[in-house]
Amino acid sequence: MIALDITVKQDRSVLTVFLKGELDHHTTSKIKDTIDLLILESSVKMLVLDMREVTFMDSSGIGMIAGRYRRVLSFGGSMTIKNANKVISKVLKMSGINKLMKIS
Amino acid sequence: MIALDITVKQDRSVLTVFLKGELDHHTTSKIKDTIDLLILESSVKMLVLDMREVTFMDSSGIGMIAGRYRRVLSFGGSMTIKNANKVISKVLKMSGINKLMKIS
Amino acid sequence: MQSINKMKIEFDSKSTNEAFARVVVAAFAAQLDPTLEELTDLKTAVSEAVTNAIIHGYEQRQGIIYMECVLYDSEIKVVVEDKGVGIEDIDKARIPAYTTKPELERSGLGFSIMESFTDGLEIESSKGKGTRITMRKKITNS
Amino acid sequence: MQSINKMKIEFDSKSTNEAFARVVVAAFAAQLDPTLEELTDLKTAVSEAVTNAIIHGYEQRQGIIYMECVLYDSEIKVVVEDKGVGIEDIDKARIPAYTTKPELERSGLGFSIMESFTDGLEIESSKGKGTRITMRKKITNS
Ligand SMILES: Nc1ncnc2c1ncn2[C@@H]1O[C@H](COP(=O)(O)OP(=O)(O)O)[C@@H](O)[C@H]1O
Ligand SMILES: Nc1ncnc2c1ncn2[C@@H]1O[C@H](COP(=O)(O)OP(=O)(O)O)[C@@H](O)[C@H]1O
Repeated sequence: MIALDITVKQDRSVLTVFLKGELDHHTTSKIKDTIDLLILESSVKMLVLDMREVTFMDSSGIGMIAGRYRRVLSFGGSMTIKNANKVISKVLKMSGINKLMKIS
Repeated sequence: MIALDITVKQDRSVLTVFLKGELDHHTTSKIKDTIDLLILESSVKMLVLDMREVTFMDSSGIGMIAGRYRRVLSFGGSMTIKNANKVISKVLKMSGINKLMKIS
Repeated sequence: MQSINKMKIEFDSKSTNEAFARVVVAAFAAQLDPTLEELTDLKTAVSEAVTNAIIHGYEQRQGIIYMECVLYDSEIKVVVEDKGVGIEDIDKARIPAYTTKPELERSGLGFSIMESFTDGLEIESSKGKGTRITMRKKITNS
Repeated sequence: MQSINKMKIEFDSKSTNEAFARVVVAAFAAQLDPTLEELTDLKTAVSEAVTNAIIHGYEQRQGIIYMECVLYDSEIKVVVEDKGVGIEDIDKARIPAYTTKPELERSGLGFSIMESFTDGLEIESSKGKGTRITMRKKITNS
């Protein structure tokens, strides 16, 4: 049972992480370290989270996003969220995370 | 929440019933009477159950099929099952209902 | 055998809960990554046991159905229990096509399906006290 | 208010059961024919309560989580309970972005989501004894 899949694409200093599945406490705790390692290894200046195929997200997803934001920031980089779909937009909106990064 | 949908098509004395959804004790008890009324009202000589879109079936489905078979038989008609898919073939097979009617 | 995960549920003996019980068992068993056929077999067997509790155990009156699932490394155990009328003669009840409710168009194949769709069926019953069905299903795909 | 259907479930405080709890509640609530948005809201709120029981209530150690769902004509009630450490100060806990576990990257938004995604949130907690969350959600589409 794979509840969350990630695929990555790097274009120079831009790292795009495609998330597919459900973002909750269980699944985010599994992908946090993977993403952090990628940020560290590939001197990323811009982290893009593509959320088109995210089918569920609760506040653990917000915690995961905020955590990666702080990390990228500490390396002098920035972060955006792409393809925020209808299911997750309500949670994203009330989190106020749109004040920290661009969401499209 | 619609767990089982039926659609019917009549061509002279052939009545085809298309089943869509899950066949269990709950859903079969709801469609039994509908089918029986159709058999009665339209002087059916051949009842065809099209099961292409059945996504689940347990022994209540067998009971429903056997019941309709007896009813059609009592009017001098016959019955066949069409498009028995993979999910339901195991239950159909062990029921021995293939000895009573054609299954394709 | 060490269990990986376990759950217990109780719900009203209403026929709408037959589908609900199947979803619950399937969602729990999914953690063992079963094949589609294993999952279908399991859902069918559970559907039979829950339907029997509703129709025979509680004779379509109000009652509570108890279900328990335990996951092991490559096996799931499901227990379905009712506090209904109980089974008069278990050996007879297991005979294929035997039913005490032909007027409800029962096929008498419930126990045959539970037996052949799982890897172990145990029936405990006591007249006037209820019935407890224990099924084990091997999950190979894990 | 007359209930239409009810169920009670208990399961291990394992993080894999967060998704399981969501499926269980969604499958049960489906009997009221909710809209997709109502269903998503409900799943999100339940996910928060179950996650809190695992992370805060049992502090990621072994424990049992209790969940109860009751269906009414146009409302579902969900209770999520743990026998864990309990909440020190409920008023503080409800403040948006307040969390006692920032080191686990908690956002402190769990209770805010439960509150705004349902039509009623009640928090009962007793230090050292556990926490009981009651949520009500109106289902308009029935
Ligand atoms: N939970 C139960 N409580 C009481 N009697 C039961 C229960 N389950 C099964 N039985 C008895 O066993 C018989 C055989 O059951 P089964 O093989 O499932 O066939 P069916 O449900 O079609 O009758 C039933 O007709 C009934 O008399
Ligand atoms: N079931 C619980 N048991 C003990 N403490 C809890 C429980 N649920 C919530 N809390 C406390 O309330 C705080 C706020 O909870 P919440 O708003 O869900 O945010 P978060 O889970 O992100 O910390 C938690 O940090 C914790 O201290």
